[in-house]
Amino acid sequence: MDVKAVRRDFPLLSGGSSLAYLDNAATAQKPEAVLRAIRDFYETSNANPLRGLYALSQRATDAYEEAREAVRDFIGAGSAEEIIFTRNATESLNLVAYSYGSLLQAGDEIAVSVTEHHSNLLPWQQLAGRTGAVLRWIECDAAGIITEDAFRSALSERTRLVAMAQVSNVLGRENDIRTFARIAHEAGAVFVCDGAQSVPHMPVDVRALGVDFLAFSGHKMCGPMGIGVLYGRRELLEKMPPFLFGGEMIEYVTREGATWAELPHKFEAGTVNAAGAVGLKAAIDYYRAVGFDEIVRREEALSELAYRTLAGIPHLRILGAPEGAEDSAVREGAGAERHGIFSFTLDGVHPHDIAEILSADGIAVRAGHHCAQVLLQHLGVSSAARVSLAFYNTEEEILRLGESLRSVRRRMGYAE
Amino acid sequence: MDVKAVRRDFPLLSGGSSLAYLDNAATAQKPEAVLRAIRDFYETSNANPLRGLYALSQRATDAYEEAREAVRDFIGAGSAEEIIFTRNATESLNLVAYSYGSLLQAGDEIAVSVTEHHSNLLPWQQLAGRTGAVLRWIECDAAGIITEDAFRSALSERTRLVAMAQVSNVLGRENDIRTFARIAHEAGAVFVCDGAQSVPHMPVDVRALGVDFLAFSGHKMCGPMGIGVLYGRRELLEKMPPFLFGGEMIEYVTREGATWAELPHKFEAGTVNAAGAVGLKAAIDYYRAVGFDEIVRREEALSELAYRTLAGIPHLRILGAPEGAEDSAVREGAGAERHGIFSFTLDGVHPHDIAEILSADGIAVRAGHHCAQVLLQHLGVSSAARVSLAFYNTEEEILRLGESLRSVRRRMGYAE
Amino acid sequence: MQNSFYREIINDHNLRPLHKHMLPRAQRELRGVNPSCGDDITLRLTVRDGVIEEGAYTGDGCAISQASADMMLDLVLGKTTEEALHLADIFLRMIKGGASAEEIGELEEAGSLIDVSHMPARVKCAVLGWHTLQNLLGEE
Amino acid sequence: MQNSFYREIINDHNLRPLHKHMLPRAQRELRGVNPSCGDDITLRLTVRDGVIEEGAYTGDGCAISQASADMMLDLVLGKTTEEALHLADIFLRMIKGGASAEEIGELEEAGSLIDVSHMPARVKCAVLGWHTLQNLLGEE
Ligand SMILES: Cc1ncc(COP(=O)(O)O)c(C=O)c1O
Ligand SMILES: Cc1ncc(COP(=O)(O)O)c(C=O)c1O
Repeated sequence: MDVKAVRRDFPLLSGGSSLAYLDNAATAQKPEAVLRAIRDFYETSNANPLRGLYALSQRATDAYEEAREAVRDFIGAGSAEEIIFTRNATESLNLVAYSYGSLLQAGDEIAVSVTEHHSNLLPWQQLAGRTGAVLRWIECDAAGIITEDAFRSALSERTRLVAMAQVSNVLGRENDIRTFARIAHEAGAVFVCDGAQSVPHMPVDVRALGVDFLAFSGHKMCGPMGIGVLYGRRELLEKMPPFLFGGEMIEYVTREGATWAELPHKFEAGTVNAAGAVGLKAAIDYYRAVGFDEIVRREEALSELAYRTLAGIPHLRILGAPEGAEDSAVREGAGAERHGIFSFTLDGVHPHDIAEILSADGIAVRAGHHCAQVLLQHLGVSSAARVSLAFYNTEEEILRLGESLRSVRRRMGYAE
Repeated sequence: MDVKAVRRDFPLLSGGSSLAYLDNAATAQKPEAVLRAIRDFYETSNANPLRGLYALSQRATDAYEEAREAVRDFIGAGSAEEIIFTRNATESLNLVAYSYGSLLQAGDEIAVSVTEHHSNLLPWQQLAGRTGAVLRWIECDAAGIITEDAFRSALSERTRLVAMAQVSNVLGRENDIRTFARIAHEAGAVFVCDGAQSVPHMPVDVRALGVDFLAFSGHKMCGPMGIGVLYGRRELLEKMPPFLFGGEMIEYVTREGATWAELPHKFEAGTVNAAGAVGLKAAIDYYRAVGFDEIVRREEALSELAYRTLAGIPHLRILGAPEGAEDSAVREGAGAERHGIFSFTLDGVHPHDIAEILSADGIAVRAGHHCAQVLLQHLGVSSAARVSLAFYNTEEEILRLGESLRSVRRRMGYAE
Repeated sequence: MQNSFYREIINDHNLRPLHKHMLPRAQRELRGVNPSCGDDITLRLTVRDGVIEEGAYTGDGCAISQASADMMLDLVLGKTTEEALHLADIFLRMIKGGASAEEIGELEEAGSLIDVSHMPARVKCAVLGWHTLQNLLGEE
Repeated sequence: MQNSFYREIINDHNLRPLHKHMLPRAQRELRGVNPSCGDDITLRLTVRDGVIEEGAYTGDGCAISQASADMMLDLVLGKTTEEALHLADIFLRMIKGGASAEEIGELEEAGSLIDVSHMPARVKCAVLGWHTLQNLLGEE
């Protein structure tokens, strides 16, 4: 991959700023092609889709439905009716919790892993509270790994739903979704996969994985803010009640009640974010143009370098890594396994201070609980700094990160 | 107002197309300033707002919170914490129905007007179904007017919530929200105002109106798709449980439960649509630059012309207008009262055929039930065509509409 | 396109339908509705020995939905239910853009609705009667 | 800015705090927390005849939160509760950009945290101790 050329596609990265943007798990930067697609939509096709009989509305509808088809294809869904556009992954997961969740009963069990982002944890905790279902925790080990044993021991014959991220936004570890989904199905449960951190970084095929639901956000994969996706298996979506109620999701309304539109419209109440969907399609097209294989290879290489760099810094502890890993001891592939996400602490320095000092050096990382307080409690830390990479990052940025991190303790007043 | 100059601000309108876009109640066109603001955000400030310690995230946060402040100012709210960004008006109304609605009990009453858009009707109908609350209908007369008597007779001492649009998306009539909100409060109910069709067309001041909640969409006021607003009175928002659960809306999370962030974040789960909010602010700024008074005056003048034009067309019946109104008999102001929204039928021609023929003439109008099936049932029609205006429309477009409409029956095979 | 489209056969079938009336002795009847636009058709048939002997419709809706139903009845009256289903299949494929010129020929006048394949918003209108026919005959 | 900022007083108060310890005979104690970043402070005071005679804190958090609490105790020990509340008021206004140079002078070393007024993400850290003080003294 010609990274220089790729970076020129991103106005924010190529604008002469020397910022090392290493907070990609929070949100990704947008290529020119995405910005142009949004503008093009508004300049040539802006109308309320789905209902207008005039040509402009038809163009808007076509653009919107082509975006749905592009998403379907991107994640290997069987039918475009299984693709629901939402605002973000959080809303996608809440949709399932409210709608599919309404089919649960007291005593049913919901299994959630302790590594989850709040967006794939709170909806289930709340659902349990509303329905009297029991929340069971799938534990991870000190490395953040969920073993098949741990998984099985959180399930019972009462398990109705399992929720798990494919890739953790704190540890970067990938769960064996295919196996877990199969076990969940054997137990009679549906499997909800949070793909917020996986879909942007690896080819995801919902049918190959065998998941029942998949949620992800456009903004984390170079698409615009305000657009997210929920994939759901048709049989499930069909038996689920709608979540939001309003325009475009009905068939008939009377004073007494209503009947619902067909999929996917049943779940898309109100005016849709067609420009957002079009922007997401442009992001998918961009991934294709660069080459998803290329993207994965490059992110693996950057990940390896980042792991080695971080592991070599004194007093730095990578969350979920063996105690005292040292530069030379880093096993090949140990970095790539983390999909570009590394959370860490530095002895004696609060993560906020780390982030502040790196920011002064023009390096953007995140610090805090990363919306995963239950995981951090489990790992025994209250907060951590996090570096997260994307294919447009450079080796030089990672080396700068390393240098800057090496200086932090000194700049905080420690004698190294 | 220099309409020619204004139209040059809108790429879609000035691109050499001769389309007469008369479906503004569905969605509005976007000025260059809005498109530029969205792009600027992504080019200079794109990061996940609210949590980053680095400068870019701070810029994103500032841009997002400035947009919130602009909205607060635009609708006269007391505090920016009372402004919640949603996806659209539909989601805003669903938020209230799920969250405030969870405080209702069986036997409580909800009063909803028969003129409502499905987005301000179905959430309440569903809420009643969930809680055992009783849905009471506020009736309108044949002209679509809701009298104070009709309003009072739908209320009782058990009324807990009243939901009503300020302007109907079918009839264009404005309800006397200030009076109705006062009466609702006297009855001990909260007042939910659907401002989707009013906020874009008249200065709305939530405190002057005395409403407890106000919902509207950015895309209907020249802002982008994918961003909406819910205003709520602080005391109410504070006692309401969150609606969506996930990142950014919590204080503490443990395995056992969670506590919530302060307003407005408690109601904004997941990554926010900062670019959308920034686009909405640009739309507000654009309204200011053109002058809201100017906009209102111009829309009134266009409305008068449109009413006169439509009323003069044989076989055409304007919904909610006195039978057989004729050109010369049109009372001054009768058009302006409709805020640019006119729904009508043409004897013997289905509205879809009207819209199709107008579309062939380059005129975009809507046909169907306009997401107001209960109102159409009440008025005894199954479908209608609708013209809806914005300040950037021209007199010439309205005259073209009139000419085209006059030809429709002939083109459908009638001997005039 | 739409202009001329409305000027011809459709307007004729819409304004002066041949088969829009009650059918007191109908054996079967079925209602078909397009909720989004309010097109509403009730189809009534008498089938004897596998042949559609009588048929008519009543209802309400746009010119395309009404004319399409009228043309459909013109075509299927006197045919076997099998032939009728075969023609319905061709019609539906034509509207989706997947029928051959030869097949479209079999549809006679109803073949003129091929223009609807370029008017996605009207597809539901055009196919309403035909779907209702399929459901009615499939009901046995 | 942040570079030099960390190099000076803050690091000193963070690494070698004067008042970070238990206070066995404390009359009052209150915990203050910034959930979003995990800053966590427990403030303990002994007040006699309206004067803050003893004070200390324990806790955990970023340099700014800890140094700010340490400087605060430096400043308010020996002062009346009224004076302490007055100083807290100035500090909070300073962080929001609304205190005069003269007022900031009253804050002595804690005045050096004025830089935080340009670091919105750190405001919560800087004010944690002071808010806790207000709540503790306001509790009477
Ligand atoms: C009166 C009224 N309320 C609510 C809505 C819903 O707005 P949105 O589709 O943007 O959620 C609309 C627009 O369709 C409307 O006209
Ligand atoms: C694993 C994971 N799940 C869910 C989310 C929520 O995504 P969003 O904020 O776009 O809804 C995130 C991102 O913050 C995430 O990292």
